[in-house]
Amino acid sequence: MSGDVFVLGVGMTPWGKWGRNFAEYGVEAAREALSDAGVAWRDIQFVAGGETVRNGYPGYVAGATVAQALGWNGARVSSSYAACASGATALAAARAQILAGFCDVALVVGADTTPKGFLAPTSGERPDDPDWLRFRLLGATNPTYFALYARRRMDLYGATPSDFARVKVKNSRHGAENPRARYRKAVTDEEVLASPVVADPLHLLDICATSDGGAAVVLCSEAYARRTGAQVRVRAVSTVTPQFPNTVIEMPNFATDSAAALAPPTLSFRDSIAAAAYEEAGLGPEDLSLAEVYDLSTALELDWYENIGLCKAGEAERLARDGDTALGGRGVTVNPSGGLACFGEAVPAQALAQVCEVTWQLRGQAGARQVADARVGITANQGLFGHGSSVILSR
Amino acid sequence: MSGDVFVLGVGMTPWGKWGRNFAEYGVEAAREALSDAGVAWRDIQFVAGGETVRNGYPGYVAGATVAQALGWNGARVSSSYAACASGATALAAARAQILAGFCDVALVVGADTTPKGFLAPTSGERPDDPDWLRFRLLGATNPTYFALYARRRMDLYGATPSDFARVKVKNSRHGAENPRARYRKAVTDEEVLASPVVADPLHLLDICATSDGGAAVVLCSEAYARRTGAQVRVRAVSTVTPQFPNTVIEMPNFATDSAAALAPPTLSFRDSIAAAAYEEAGLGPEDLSLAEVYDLSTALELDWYENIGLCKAGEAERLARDGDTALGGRGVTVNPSGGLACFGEAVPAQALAQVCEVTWQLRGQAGARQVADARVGITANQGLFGHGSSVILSR
Amino acid sequence: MPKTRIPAVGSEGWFTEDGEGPALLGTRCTTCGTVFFPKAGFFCRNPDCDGSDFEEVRLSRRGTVWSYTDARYQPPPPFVSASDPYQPFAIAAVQLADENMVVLGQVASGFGLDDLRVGAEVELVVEPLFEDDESVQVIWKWKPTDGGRR
Amino acid sequence: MPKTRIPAVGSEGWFTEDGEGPALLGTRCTTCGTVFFPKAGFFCRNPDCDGSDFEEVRLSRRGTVWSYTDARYQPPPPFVSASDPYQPFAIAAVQLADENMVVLGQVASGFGLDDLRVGAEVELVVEPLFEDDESVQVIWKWKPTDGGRR
Ligand SMILES: [Zn+2]
Ligand SMILES: [Zn+2]
Repeated sequence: MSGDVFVLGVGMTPWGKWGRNFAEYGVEAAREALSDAGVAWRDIQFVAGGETVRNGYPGYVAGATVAQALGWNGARVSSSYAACASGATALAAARAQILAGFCDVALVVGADTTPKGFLAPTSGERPDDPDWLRFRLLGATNPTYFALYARRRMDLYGATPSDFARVKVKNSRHGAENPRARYRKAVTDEEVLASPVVADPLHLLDICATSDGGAAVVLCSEAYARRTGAQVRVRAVSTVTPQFPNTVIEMPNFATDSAAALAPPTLSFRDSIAAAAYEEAGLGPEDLSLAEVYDLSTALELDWYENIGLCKAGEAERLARDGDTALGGRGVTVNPSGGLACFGEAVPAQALAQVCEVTWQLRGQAGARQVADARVGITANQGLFGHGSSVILSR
Repeated sequence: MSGDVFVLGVGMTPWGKWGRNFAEYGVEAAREALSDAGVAWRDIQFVAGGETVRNGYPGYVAGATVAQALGWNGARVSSSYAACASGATALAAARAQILAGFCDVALVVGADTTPKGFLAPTSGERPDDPDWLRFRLLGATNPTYFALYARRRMDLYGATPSDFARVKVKNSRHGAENPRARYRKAVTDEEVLASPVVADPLHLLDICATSDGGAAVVLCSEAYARRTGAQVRVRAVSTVTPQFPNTVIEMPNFATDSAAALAPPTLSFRDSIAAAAYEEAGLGPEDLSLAEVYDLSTALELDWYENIGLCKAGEAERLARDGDTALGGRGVTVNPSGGLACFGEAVPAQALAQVCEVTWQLRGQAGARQVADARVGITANQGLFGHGSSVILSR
Repeated sequence: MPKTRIPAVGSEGWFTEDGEGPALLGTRCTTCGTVFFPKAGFFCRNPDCDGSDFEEVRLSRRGTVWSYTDARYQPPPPFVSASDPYQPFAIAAVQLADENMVVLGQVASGFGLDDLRVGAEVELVVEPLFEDDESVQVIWKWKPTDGGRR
Repeated sequence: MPKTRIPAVGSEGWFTEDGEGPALLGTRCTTCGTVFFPKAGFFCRNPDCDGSDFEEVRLSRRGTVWSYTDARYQPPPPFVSASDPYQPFAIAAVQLADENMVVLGQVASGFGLDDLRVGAEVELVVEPLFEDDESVQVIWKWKPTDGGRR
């Protein structure tokens, strides 16, 4: 391995719901990242795209679609799909190309345009597809799974709906300072608790929306970074899969694996995602300044506090109550961007948007949402079908 | 860059039309490749899947789907889509992970199950999708494009339908000796010319079918290869995109780029695919023993002779007439496996199936279709939306 | 003419209502003993096992609630509502001790959130999921054994 | 009531039949002069150009055949056949000199393979693609200028 790779530039569209073609968001983010990096498009040697599955062929080949829209320059290209971790998988692909010596500078891009309402499987009768079956046989939407995790926190750890609401209040305050956020209004816990229950115990304001948006990252080799003065170092990109038996119920499954014959692994899948990143980086939770975690629901953000090692199991509510994870709090600031609570999901862009935020924070460019003296940041997310990712950046 | 990577094992299902779930073909091929490699599944550290877009979520996350079916082992995973080049893109991803030092041994797998008849876009009204539009506005199927290239050879170079048929006759003789081929009957040029015309000048037997199948490759680092005695070296994996303006009409486009403002590149896109591989390998056409090229049509195989440098433009018909590219001929044997003519397309598996065949040939394991003293082999293919690939292997 | 009672499309062979009562049907790898639901029948998904021979097994009819929730708004297609207007229903994730696994299911008709808590015992029943013109499509559901209302 | 004549769904704004006659409509980047068909209107796809301002242009009405073929069997949906039973039609790829690009199109009704050869001149016409209950959906086609039959 020839050292680390560096973040040379980042770019992100404002998140929203405009109904434009996904490629336009991708190009807009890419051009901002290229400009931020000071790199001409002609000089990009590898393009890694995170796919969106809702746009036919152009979405499946997002890397090529964006490369063509920027103007075919002969770069090598890849398009990756890994549900919510797609952006990180694309980042891992570009990092490996650079470290393998095939290129010095690569563009990673993800963009999506999403339909209104619940994410649902594509149409047609597809009883072979577990994602189709869970809707048909159980009526199990994404919030169903989030709510199961939330209820378990209540019955096991004494969490309350107010604890969940507190996370939304915190993130909405952060997002109010983020010009790229879609929702920029600070909300109160009364507002969260007064919003309709979608899947008990989660209210509408506990659950993230779906959005349009694009994010892009320009990565470069260490040698290239030295010439250009790039400071943000990629310390780890974890894209691990579960170990059998995976004993936590996960979208879109009907059941967990059985642990009747083989004992479960020491770490749960969600714990193992960050653990692999820490191991690769040679860092731990004690080194963090901030974390961008995948708050598909407020309660899930609390799970992540434990999964990335900010506290022991059952202690996340206390961290939130004490304001430790809020900007200016005593602990690691979580979701200074405002998180999914303020952005909404744009699946292939999301893991890259997290990397953009950490980069701005490490560079001290986050304005009113700046985490003081940010030195190390982690991202964490988890998608369908055994996809999770965690990226650690430092300056 | 830390040296080359090696092919440690290969596996392939028989091609056919059985309607099983694509993951089963992938697992079958993977298990054969692991067994051929002498590697336990537990020891695989990275899984790169080529996606199929016809199977909902499980197909989009083919890498994870196959990893789960083999039994979650915690490996890192990626799923790539690049149309017909998907398998090669997955190979490139795994190679980079190894060369970057993230793993020693990786599994690359592609599998598909395909509907009968013409490949067609997924259902629904999708006028934003160029692949939908070409069917709706032009009635332009895949054979339409193949036929345009074929007719051009006739009017420019004096090619005849018999020249095209000759390619089918050759490939059917090769495939008759391949136990994994779907069509194993040697056909005559009379039979080709008597089959119905699908898209003039191409007959049904000039055009490849769609098939079910899976192929897998186990890659390893040079150090690992030294310990295990693996002999087949990956010299190049080209996954270049076009350079603007791309002046050859390509699926699924309505028009080429305009060369009114910027002159076309020196090499056509299809020429540049193999050229990049030769450059990376430090080898040329004169070093080849065999080639596996993407014979979507018989006439297209003739184009490839020129694109990979076996002859000058307009000379491919002569090569075929002289039998140079047939087993036992004077030149580089092309498609000793029987090619798509005998297999049919199983999109995400195809580029890996080519690598499997070249590996068997270089190891001297190809039985009655063995190319004498095979030392260097190339694969070449091209898919929709600027995806092409070329892999060079040597022993 | 009475409507046919059939397993909901996609769940054929996933459960039974035979003489021994309702039960989920899984498979067990004869090599390592791992149980799969829905059925596995190709290769064993225990990464240490290369078994490919499976026997059908009835899963435990009783288990304890791992967690639970409800669906206050009608899920999008392919979900089909059993009633018009839509009526919310509860969903439980249930831990089966012998199989050491958790299985999701809707909660039996007439029971809701107030009848559930983490750790409570439930048993398997088979009930209608929805009706179409020809048939009543049935599915497994979880029913509190203590009659509900904690 | 006569049916409305409309551009085939998806091809709105791709061609015109105004006073100057039928023509394909593309865009030209005002920065570098590159022409795009179908229209580009976002960012210029010339990798050396960062233009994002475009003007609509009429493409050349005449060109020469780059290659041609036909469709002997009915293409799958979303293709809609103009006739029942299906009638094969020809397709041509046509080189436009000024724009230095090749544009595909069906060949005008009444003309077939025997009317085409590489290098032959064709001109643009607008003709029905198919009809539905309310409308005749029209599309551009290429018509041999020499009246066909080489
Ligand atoms: Zn087993
Ligand atoms: Zn321009």
